[in-house]
Amino acid sequence: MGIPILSITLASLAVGAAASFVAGSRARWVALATALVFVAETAAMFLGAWGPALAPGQVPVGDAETYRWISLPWLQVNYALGVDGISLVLILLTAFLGLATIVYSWNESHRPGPWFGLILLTLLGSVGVFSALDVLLFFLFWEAVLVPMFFIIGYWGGPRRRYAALKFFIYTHVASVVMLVGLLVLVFYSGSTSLDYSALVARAPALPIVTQSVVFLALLFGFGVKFPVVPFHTWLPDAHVEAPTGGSVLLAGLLLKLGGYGLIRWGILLVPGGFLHLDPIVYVLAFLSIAWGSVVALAQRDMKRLVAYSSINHMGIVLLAIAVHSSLGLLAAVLLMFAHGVVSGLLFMVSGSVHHTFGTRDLASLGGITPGTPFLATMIMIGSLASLGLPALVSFPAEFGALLATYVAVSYWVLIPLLILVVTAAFYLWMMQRLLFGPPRGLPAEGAHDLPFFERAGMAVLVVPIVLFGILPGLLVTVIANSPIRGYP
Amino acid sequence: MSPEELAFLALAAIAFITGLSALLVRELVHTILWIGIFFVDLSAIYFLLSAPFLGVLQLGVYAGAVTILLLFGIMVTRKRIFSREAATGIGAVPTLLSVVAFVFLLIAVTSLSSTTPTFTTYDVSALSTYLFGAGGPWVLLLSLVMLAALAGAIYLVREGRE
Amino acid sequence: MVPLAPALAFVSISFVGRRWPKGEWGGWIAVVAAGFSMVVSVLIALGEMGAPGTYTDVSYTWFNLPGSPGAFPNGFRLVIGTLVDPISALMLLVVTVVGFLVMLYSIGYMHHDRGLPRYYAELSLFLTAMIGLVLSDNLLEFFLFWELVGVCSYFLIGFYYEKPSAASAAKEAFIVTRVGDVLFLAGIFVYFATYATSGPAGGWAANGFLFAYGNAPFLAGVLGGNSFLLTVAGLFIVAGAAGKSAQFPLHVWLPDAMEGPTTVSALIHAATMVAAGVYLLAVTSLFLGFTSLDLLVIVAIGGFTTFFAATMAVVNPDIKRVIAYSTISQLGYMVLAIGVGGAMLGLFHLFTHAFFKALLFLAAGSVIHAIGTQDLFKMGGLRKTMRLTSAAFLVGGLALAGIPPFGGFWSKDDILSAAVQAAEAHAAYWPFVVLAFAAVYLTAYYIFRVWFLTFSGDAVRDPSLPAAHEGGWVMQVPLIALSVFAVVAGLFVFVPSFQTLLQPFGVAVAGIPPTYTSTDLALSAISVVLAGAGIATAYALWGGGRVYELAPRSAARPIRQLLLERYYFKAAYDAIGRRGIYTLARVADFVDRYVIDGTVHGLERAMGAVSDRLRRAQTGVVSDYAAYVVAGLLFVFVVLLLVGPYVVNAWGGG
Amino acid sequence: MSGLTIPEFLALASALLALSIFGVLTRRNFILLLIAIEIGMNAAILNFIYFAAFPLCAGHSALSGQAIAVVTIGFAATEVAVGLAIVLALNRLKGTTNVAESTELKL
Repeated sequence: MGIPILSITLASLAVGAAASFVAGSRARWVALATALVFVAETAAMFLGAWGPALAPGQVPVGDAETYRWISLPWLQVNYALGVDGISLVLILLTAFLGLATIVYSWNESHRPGPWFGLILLTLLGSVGVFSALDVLLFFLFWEAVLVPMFFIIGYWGGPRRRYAALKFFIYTHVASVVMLVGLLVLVFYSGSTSLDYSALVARAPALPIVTQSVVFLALLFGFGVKFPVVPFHTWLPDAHVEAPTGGSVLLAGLLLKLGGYGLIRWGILLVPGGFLHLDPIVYVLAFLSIAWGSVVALAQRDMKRLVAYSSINHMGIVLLAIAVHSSLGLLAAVLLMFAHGVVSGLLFMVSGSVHHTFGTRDLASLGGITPGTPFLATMIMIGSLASLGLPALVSFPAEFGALLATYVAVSYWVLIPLLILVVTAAFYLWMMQRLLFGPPRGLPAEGAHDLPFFERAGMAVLVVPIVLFGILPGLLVTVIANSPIRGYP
Repeated sequence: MSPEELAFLALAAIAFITGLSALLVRELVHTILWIGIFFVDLSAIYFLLSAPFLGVLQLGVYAGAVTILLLFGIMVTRKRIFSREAATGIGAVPTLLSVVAFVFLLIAVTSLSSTTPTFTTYDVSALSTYLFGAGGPWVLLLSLVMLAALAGAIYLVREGRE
Repeated sequence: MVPLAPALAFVSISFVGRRWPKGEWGGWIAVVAAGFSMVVSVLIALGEMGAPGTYTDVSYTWFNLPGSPGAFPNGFRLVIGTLVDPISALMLLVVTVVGFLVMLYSIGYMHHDRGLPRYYAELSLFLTAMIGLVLSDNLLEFFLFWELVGVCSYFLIGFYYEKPSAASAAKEAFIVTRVGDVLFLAGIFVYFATYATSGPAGGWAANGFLFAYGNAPFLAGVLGGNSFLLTVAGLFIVAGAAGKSAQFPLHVWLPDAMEGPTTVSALIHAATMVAAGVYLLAVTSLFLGFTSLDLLVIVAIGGFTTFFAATMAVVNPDIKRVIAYSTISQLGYMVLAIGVGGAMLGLFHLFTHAFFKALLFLAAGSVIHAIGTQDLFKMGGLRKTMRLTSAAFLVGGLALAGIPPFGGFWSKDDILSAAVQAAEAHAAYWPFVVLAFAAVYLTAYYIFRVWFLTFSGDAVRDPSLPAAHEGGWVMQVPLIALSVFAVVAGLFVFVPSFQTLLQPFGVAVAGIPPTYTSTDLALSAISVVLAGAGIATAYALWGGGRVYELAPRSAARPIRQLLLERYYFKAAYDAIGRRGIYTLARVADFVDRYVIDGTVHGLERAMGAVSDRLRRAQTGVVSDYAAYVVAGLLFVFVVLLLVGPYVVNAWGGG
Repeated sequence: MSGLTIPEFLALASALLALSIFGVLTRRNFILLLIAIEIGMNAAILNFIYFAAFPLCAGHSALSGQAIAVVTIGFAATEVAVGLAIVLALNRLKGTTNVAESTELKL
């Protein structure tokens, strides 16, 4: 690739974000234009993605760009970017979510300039995380996602936003510090003076198991909080409940994926020995997250809390698929991250719309909304059904692959997540029954209007991948397979 | 035991006793007296180590300037020059700390190679050549620090007058 | 091409249906699409009849992971395709014919309801998915459509969503079948994983995992003929089928599913979707193979359910629920058939049952449409005002009861004789075979109880009901057509070209066509006598508009209560669901909010307290700080001095 | 100067440093603190000069030891000057030179 498409993408997002901050009420147009440019750039990346397959130790080179950044005798920091299939699919997710969020919050009237600017900054950070190939650069982008999200929750959020934003920030920040320590330990033990990914991936897997295990523990904690893995998950429901809708969409859709991506790219690919050594821990955490998220979701009355706990459940399945440590498992993990990104994005959008339309998200006090707001009801159905893993929607091939890989690896233990799927179905059906069916309850007397155009359009942007990749998952699978996961058993 | 050794032991004993006395006497002016002797004593040790330039420097800077400065400080900050300080307890913890430090340093020192190295002497001119040649940055740094210290000291002293 | 027509109907109705002035337009589109599918299906079936044992498979890659060393040496490949073979052609006939007739009937039956575009869209989607399921060429695709029909069933049960009972019945149906579904998924995992890790390299890489006749011997060979793994996989499949086909102990949802429109009950909960479980078992037994333990479990479930469901049908006062229990019971026969090794006999019963059970439901629907109640004790004397419906119901009832020459006789009789033969080889089967025979008596009794209560007598018992009348021609035509099928479907088995549809391997299957040895004739006689006795009992108790009341102190009252409460299964499941799991969820939520978060907040407070203590150390006196510095430095030095050498050694020397 | 070995010589420096620590920690008069610090400085200078005279490894440019000693003496003098300036300022502000009475560092 002669054209540094990744740098161009990052630059265009940065310019868009900066322009949004100063554009005031016209920021929405700036943001929309930036998002469209971003989508176009993502499409361009996909066109360049059909390169040769990669071996496990190899660096992703889809669009590799490397420049020396800080050169000292004892330290080499590069500005290195590159994508492979895993990153590409997640960048595609970023594009979908970014466009959807911007369209959905088109009528944001409360300081639109910073709002759209911060959203674009979040996208910028995410793309950076998905493409950075240098420890320092990765960490910078990683932190660059936290800060705008902190402000989004803390400024536009609900009544307890300060508490939620602070909790979110402290949890994730502590985690990222631990993660950084882990990565730096890895760098220095590997005897390399370069922070570059290619240098690391060439040396780190050969380190002694003890070193790898210690590093892996640090990374597991660092990325696990982001997942989030039970018992480090309590920041998530609070953050979601207080976050504005657009914030929730990005939080669930993107930020959780950073953890999964990090664990794959910077975790198991760098310290496979340590990972295998500690695999039982990962399994236990995954099973715990799956069961806990689902069971606790059953007891929730707030729609957003319910969806948040279901996110914990789904990311638990992602962790399980990673723990399986097979090519199918990793493939399914990435696919499931994509699926969960768009599905939970949609679900948080409908939660937000329920809140706007009826003034409450309390499932116990709402009911029978279908006749008044059929579009919203349809979206709730699509989101719920996709989330509970209905075939022909995007989660199904991913969950199928993940659980099949689990079965191959640990045989009958797969019954735990499988039976939990019933519980997942139960709470979504309970939600639908409460909200959509039955006689109208708790509705405004004058009757609610169905959704405004831009909210519909935002949801439609997410329904497209949910249905398209549900029917044709092969499109994504081919791309994901073009990555180091090919080398796994 | 060679005369140098004897001389050193004597000087070392004097150095320790004078230092201790300087810290323990309750009359501040006596402290200055003891510390003056201490500096001169160390200067003698430097001569013994064939570092005559440093010995002179020690005499000039420490035994001369610093002692006078300290005396001056006492005079300025006291209404009566000869007055006894309030008795301060010696304190178990500081004593313990200093004893531990001493023991630790002794251990560290004895762990160094005890083979007698060759005794080397230098010309004063060699030292000055070094100082204004390869050691130039040190001198430069020293002058900069002194300049900053000068400015700082003037500022500190001036400020209160306004 | 078959599923495409209803799929197009679904898409067009769901996107533009609401704009049309009348709901029926969508209905007609759906009917035309279903009719088109039916014509194509008939052509396919005729094609299969022409060339026995034809096996046509067209598949496309859906999901492909290139090969890599290790667990999946040949890569991982999932395909989507269509498999046309005799049994899928047979199922296709059932699905599209009943589908078309029910769609047509709906135009009249659903005339007064709101939300018709939604109804026809969902029904078309269901038909699409059901056809897809029948034509699936591998287990994954099968599961995919399996779930889709489940969701359609969910929506259609909850069609009257304002009714809380409908909404909760829909939820119950979905969750109970979901329990079966996940176990089914586990079964798929076992087969897939076995095949993917050690399948024939060329076959797997090129075709993925297909329903192929070679798979059963292959799996048995790899896993060992009676291996634990094969048994477990089979049991998982059985669980899935039990969920879908409402077999014990996952039977509770089907009677409640009667909250949906009667047309839906006829199509989904009698003729097609619930039969999908049986179809799954048949396909599995043919292509993947069951072990002997699996077969025993299948026989047990089938035989027991047959009787168990029939007992509950005996007392129920709701016309649709009685038929629903009868569906469960008849599905039990099919399952029993598969268990005793007569998969094709089961499918044949599925074929005949689809017609007469759809007929019963549509006739019942006609009654409900006319007088607006489902309570048997309010009806009566409808024979006079609804002659066609009454005759149709009678035909259906006779077919269900197994009176020759109606459809049900031939297929049920085959199953029973096969079961007796099998029981002679496996003594453990006997109790369940006996139960199945007992159920013949009960079946005849309960269905004629319904007929007498509804149609015989002089007048309607509840005078407040509106005057009864027949539905329009769109409702009558399906009734007539299905009555004809109910009569003749069983006789098809004597048609040689139809027999080829029941011979999937192109060779003769035991019992097709039925052979009538003396034993068989004796068994037939027994079952006919039992059925006749059932009808006679029903007439004695309920005939001529009588209403039989149990004596107030009769010992049968508690039994009646037990049956009405459905053996308390629903109550028990509710208790597990609501009290058990929901309580667990509340506890977990509490732990989440107060214990985990409490720990975090506690840590925070503890840190605060510690730092408050530490703050006191800040005396502000320079000497004290100096003391800390010195102490700290010394500590570091001492530690280095003591530990340093070991560390240096451990790091490989410095 | 042949009889003197490293331990004996450095023992003096160690003792002086210990003395200095002791002084810094116990004395409350600012001027005495300064004096204690100077004792410690002298211990360090002594070491420099000693290692200049007896370099541990041959070929090492031992002159730097003496050079550093020179510089250190300069620093020490500077330090005393600034320290005394602080003493004067403190005295003017608080009327005392007792460090225990100036606790501005306390939160």
